[in-house]
Amino acid sequence: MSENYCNNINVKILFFGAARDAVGVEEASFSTASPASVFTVKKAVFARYETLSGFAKSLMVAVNREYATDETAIENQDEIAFLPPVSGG
Amino acid sequence: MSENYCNNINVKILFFGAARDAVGVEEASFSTASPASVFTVKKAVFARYETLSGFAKSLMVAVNREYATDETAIENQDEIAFLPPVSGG
Amino acid sequence: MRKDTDFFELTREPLDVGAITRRVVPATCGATVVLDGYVRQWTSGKETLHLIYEAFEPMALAEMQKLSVGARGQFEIAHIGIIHRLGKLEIGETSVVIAVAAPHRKAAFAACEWLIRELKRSVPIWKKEFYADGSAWADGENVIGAE
Amino acid sequence: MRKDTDFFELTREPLDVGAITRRVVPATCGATVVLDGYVRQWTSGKETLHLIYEAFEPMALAEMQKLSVGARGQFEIAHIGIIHRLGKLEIGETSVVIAVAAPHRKAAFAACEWLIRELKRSVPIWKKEFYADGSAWADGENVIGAE
Repeated sequence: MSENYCNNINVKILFFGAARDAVGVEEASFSTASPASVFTVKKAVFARYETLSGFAKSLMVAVNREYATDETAIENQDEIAFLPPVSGG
Repeated sequence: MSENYCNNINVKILFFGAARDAVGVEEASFSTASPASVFTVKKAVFARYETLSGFAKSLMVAVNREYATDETAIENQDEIAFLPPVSGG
Repeated sequence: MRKDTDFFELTREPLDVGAITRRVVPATCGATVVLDGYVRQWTSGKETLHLIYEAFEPMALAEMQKLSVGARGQFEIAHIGIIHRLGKLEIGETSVVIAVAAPHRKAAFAACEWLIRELKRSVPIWKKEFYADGSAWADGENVIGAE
Repeated sequence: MRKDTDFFELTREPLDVGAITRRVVPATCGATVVLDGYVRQWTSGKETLHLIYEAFEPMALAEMQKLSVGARGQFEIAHIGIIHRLGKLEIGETSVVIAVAAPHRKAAFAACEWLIRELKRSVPIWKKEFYADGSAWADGENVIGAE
């Protein structure tokens, strides 16, 4: 069955503001086995970018432009944004 | 003594907004014996301008550009303004 | 209590809200709250064609300044600007601008709201409304039931 | 819940507060409350030379629209306009304008105050401050102790 062949999900990762400056890139991609959650991605991202460690407590995550929690499930082609505390206004 | 000769006070009366339209003049003058209060002037003005009777309850009075009460004493040369309910803004 | 940077004016010229807002900006404040009052076309289903505002001008300016003293006594604000337009105003034109700058925006909101309420209660300015079928001086906000 | 007359924009051009304010004016409302946020020169004794704002643009616009739904759920308001500027801003330039028109000004004040507070909490926009001796991304208002 195709479901069995395609159980890997690929997501796009975006970094903004201070988080982008810390990792040095605006965008990255990440692959993992399904099922996966925001927590799966966070763990991998923090492991890949040590310079992001200072943001461990303050980063918010949006999945497909909606605020998400660690438990939010992610699917193939999702866009996961790492957002430092906002400071508009 | 001059005080005894000059115990008459002359005041200037101003009308605004709907009150001015009701009396038909912007300005009037009034003389009365001293001592006198805002109440003295109001009584005389309402007697002189019958068209003002609708404003008996709503008119405010300012003496020399300060809100005053019926009891406020008036002096020679005072400027007494008759103010309908304000509606700025 | 009054700051030299405050301003209280009556004018017969159109009001530029943006420019007025900017006049109350001090270098240590990050926000201004502005009340922009204007001539509304429809009130309780009746159409206004235009308005005329008149004032007891010297007293109106003095009362505006008194309001600023009252506002400073209650709220931590940096600058206040109040300008009311007089004369004939067309629909949609700005009649009054109250701009308040403060280090903390909460005080700016509270002061601006207090100032417009008090202006409508105490500053000797009158509005005459012109309709298709006549004209009338507006009732004040002291009237029971008015906002 | 969203009205067609509402607007939510991000722009790299200077903001004209007066013109923006006027865009939310319906014919049945008599007042607009406007929050004009701008680049302040001094913050806690430190001088800012200029700022750069950046946003996660599609999400920021979506969050602004969500705020309007939240505001309409709580306050009786007619129109809402929110525009945030992005890119490099000089001292004194307007960074954000929130304009709210309502039949009753009390709701306009309350909604405008709520909208700026929530915008600072949830809309993905970031401010980088440039000083004589360096630069830093601003802490958000979620930080304990911030207004």
